[in-house]
Amino acid sequence: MRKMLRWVAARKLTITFFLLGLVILLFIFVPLLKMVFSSDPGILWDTLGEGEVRSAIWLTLYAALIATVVGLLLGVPLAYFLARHRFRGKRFVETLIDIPIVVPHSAAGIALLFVFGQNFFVGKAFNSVGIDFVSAVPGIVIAMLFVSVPFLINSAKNGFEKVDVRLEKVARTLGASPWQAFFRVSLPLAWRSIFSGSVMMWARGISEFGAVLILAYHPMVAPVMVYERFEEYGLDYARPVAVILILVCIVLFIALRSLAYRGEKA
Amino acid sequence: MRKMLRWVAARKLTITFFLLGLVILLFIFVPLLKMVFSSDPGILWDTLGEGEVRSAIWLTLYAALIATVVGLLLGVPLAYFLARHRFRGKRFVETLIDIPIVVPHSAAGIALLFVFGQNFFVGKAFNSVGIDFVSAVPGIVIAMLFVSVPFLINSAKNGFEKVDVRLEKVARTLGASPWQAFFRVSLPLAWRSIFSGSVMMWARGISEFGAVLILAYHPMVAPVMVYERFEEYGLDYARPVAVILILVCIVLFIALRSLAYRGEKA
Amino acid sequence: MIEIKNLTVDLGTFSLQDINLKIEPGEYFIVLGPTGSGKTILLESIAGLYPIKSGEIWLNGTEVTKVEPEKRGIGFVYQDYALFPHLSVKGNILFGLKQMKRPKGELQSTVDWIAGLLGVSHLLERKPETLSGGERQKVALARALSISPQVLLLDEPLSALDPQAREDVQHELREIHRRLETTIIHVTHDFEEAIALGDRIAVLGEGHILQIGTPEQIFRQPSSEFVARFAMARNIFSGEVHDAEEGDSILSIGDLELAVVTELRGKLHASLRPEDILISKEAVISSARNSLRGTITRIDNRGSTLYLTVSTPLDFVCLVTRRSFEELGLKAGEEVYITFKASAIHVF
Amino acid sequence: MIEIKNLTVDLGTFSLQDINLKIEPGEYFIVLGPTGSGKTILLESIAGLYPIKSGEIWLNGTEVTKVEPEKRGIGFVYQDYALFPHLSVKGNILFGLKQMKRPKGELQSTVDWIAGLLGVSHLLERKPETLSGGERQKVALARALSISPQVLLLDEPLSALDPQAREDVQHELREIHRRLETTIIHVTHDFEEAIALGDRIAVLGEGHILQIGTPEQIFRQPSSEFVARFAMARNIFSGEVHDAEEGDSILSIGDLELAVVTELRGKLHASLRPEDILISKEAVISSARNSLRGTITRIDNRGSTLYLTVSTPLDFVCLVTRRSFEELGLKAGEEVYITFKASAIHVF
Repeated sequence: MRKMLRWVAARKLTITFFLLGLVILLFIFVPLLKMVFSSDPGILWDTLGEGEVRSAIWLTLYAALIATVVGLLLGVPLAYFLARHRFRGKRFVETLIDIPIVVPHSAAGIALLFVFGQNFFVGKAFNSVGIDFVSAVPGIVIAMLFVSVPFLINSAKNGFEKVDVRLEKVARTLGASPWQAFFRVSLPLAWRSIFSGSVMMWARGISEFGAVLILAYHPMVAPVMVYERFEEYGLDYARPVAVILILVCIVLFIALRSLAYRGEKA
Repeated sequence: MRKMLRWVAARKLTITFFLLGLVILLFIFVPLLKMVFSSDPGILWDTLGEGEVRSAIWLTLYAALIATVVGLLLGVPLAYFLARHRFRGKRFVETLIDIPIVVPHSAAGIALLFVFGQNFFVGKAFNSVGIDFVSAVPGIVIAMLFVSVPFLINSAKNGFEKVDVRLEKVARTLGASPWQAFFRVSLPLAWRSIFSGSVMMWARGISEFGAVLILAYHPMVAPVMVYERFEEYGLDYARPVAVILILVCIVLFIALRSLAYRGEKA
Repeated sequence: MIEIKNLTVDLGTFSLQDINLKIEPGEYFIVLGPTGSGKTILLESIAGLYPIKSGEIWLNGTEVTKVEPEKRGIGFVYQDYALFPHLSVKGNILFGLKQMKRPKGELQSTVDWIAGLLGVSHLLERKPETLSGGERQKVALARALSISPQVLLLDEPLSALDPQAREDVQHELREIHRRLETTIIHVTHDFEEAIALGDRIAVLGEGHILQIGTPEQIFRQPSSEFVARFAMARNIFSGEVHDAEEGDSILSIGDLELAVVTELRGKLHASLRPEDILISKEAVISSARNSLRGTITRIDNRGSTLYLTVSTPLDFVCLVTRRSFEELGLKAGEEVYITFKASAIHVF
Repeated sequence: MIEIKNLTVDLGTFSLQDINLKIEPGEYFIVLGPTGSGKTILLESIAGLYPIKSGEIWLNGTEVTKVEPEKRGIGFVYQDYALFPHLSVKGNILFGLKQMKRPKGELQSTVDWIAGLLGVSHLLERKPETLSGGERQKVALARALSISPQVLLLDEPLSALDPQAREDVQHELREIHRRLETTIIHVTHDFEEAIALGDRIAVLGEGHILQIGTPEQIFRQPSSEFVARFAMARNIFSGEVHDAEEGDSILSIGDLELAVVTELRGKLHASLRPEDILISKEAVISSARNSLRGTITRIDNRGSTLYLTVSTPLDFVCLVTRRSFEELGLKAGEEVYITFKASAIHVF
């Protein structure tokens, strides 16, 4: 007993901080767990049987994946550029990249509608080649891309910053062009960060609700469906779809995240 | 001319990456800028004159600030705990902390409604001391807290990880208790990261739409007002509020972010 | 006085085992060991900053094994200084003093005294990032000394410095030790540093204390091949010791027979320091000495001194000063005689 | 052959200015300078990895100033090795060879040959993180040599190693240079390293080349106080040189008069190396020598050698081996005589 008191006395800070931290962890998980575990499996199963639900989930995953691929093609080069160059206003550019995270999603949706709708030349240009954004899959993709690409850019940038620039320099002296140095040295070494940023981007794309709601209510993605059912029929009817969606998100996220961390030292 | 060609030839990778990166930067900014600059200042001024709009914006800022203060009190201890301890399953806890970012916000709102509504003991307990969450300010605060606290925890954790643990050890040998070492060494040194995480959390709180929409349509926060006006009266009527909201967000975010970076080397 | 009894520390991949040390008050004690031998962890264990698995630590007759680090009164200086980057030099030195809640006037006079002692008075308002390596190390020393520690623990205090700052700080350490008579435990991987500063040296290898003794003993009489190598003996042989006429001993290494002074017999090791070998152009004959003829096969120039390898055919490494080297006009390939006393060979 | 003409590099806080070097084919060239003197940047400029402000770099008669690094054929070894952590040792060595698109059989034989040359054949399948410092440095050398570079640039190749690995890699460098006859430019802040390896040495200080010469010249005839300090001359004086009888020269330092050999006159500097001073218990008189009586005031023990400070009252630092020290039975406070040749004093 005295020994235990002493153990506690020597760790007052750690124990206090642990308990405070536990409050926030519980705040995050209790709602999610409570919702998942208090659901009737039969109802969940029936809900999954609805073609409408399945196609909404499928559409969500698919659109977010396209957004992530676009993010990889355009965001990774930007991340590398920012990791390797210093210039006046770099901090400003970095702040700008975070802005989609902090702009209210409903307002972001309106801004995107404005540019990609048919009143502005961008929307018109795409329309002339047969791509429509309003109430169409491309609209969902750009809404997801807008809100989720900062996660990939930031993660990839961190990854590239951790690659010692002298490794690239050595590669150059060994006969590699800048491209070869990038593909044979920098990219493999930053790969883990890029992958984990992509997972975050994909998951964040799946989670988007506000911007998609405004840009493309239909075809209906799963987060919008949750809201629609809540609005039209109330909490009990919305819950099964919400549970399924949360489960899909969490399972995918945890699985891919552990893949990204695999073999890495904690 | 030959000199310029040579300059370009030696920088093919940099130029290509810069141009690809520019596409994504333009994709982020053109919608925001276009929306802000094509707005009639007179209409914006009139909109700001509406008491409803002003009080919605004020409520948004205020609720997000309360969420951030709660996040500081509970999230910073957790961040310090995670930065200083290694344990089995730490990666898992870190992944769990990111989950609010990737859970669809509408579904998150339903989960919170479920726990903080009056059917579950948590909601009931708070109700008995006079705190209601549904359609009330506390509901807005917890919705914001849920979706935005990961940003503060992650940023503070990075900040604490960068503080050499040996500085705390030296402080101990100089007579400081663990608490004194924390408040006199670790906290001042991680302060910049904590502050910039708080800015991110506050801004992210302001931006939340989906979860707030479900938990508390009223009292109305600004992102919900944007959506309401869009739904009820269409794009043109929603735009001035969206523009004001975007401006408030961006100005606050850039100002506070530069405060956080002030004096730091890029 | 500090006493360490049967200390065992777990280091993950290996462990420090059964460390027993008894350090006298006012002693300058060196722990010498290669990189990664757990020297820093040993110091952190003494200071209470690293959890020990078993064993006891006694400070001036009191067991402190479970006492918290802030109550031990032990000064600690890390290799790369670990100055508080958010505080000025003065703030760093004041950190421990403020903790003691002394009156304000006393604080100022203590800071002035300590800063004067270490010659950092002109730096008090500067931030650590603006200081040179040598200056940082002096500030770190001043900070550790500010609390008048019973023991001062130094973790490789010179190894992050460049050669000139190293000599400077080394001189400072000797001065502090002389003036304050603080007990010092200093860990290092540099044998020259150990011998220049230590009253006694403990050699740490593979998780154990291999030998404890005065610099002279470690230098002259290493107890194992590991210690001999670490002390840069350079000439380390394996051979057999047997009786010679007149009660003397002979060490046989292959065909070579050397006169040695030892009571030991059988298959043993022997070390011979390079500076104990005299090089000459003509033979030197004496009953107490070993003299061999050989060829210079390698010259390793160190500036003021040179290491010559002489093949007899067994290779001997010899140290000569540049002056002797030039006066003798030595060249690679030349035939020379090497001579050393029987007593210069240490058999173990 | 490599030639650097009027090279100027901007380093932000300061700049390297008007660097002119001409390095002969097969030469082992050392650039010696303190930490932060821009040595790494100089090497990176030569390799084309750092933008130069003005000046030209010529390699075997061709100007390469604007040529991209991958087309220069220059091997580069960084201080902390910079091995590719995602590739095995073999992958690291193959990196440059694959770039050259050689036939596969040739690749294998080249790797085997290089790995054998550096003694890393047994490590080929290991990842860099599992290697010791010395092994990493050898792999980095093997990788740089794999492309048969015209010039090998070494950035402080020994400074991150502990003493034993340092001797080992130093030996390896000497062997490589002897066997492959590669031109090597090696930068370091360690004077002993410079003198042990260099055919010629350039001393870099405050952004300029201060002196270029053989180790002997830098060592014996420093051209400035900076170089003398860097070469650890230890005895550096300021005085006035004037005529003595019989055409000799006298250096006056305060009351002290020393015989020197120089054509120079006036207020000048002089350096005297500690190993050029002979310590004895009795006076040694000779016309060609300076002999002074003094007291040993400080003993700095370096293990095999000792530095003694003798106050005459001007302080002289002298080097003795431990053997001489013990044979003479020297102690602090003792009166001794110090003797040195007039020609041992270098006036500048």
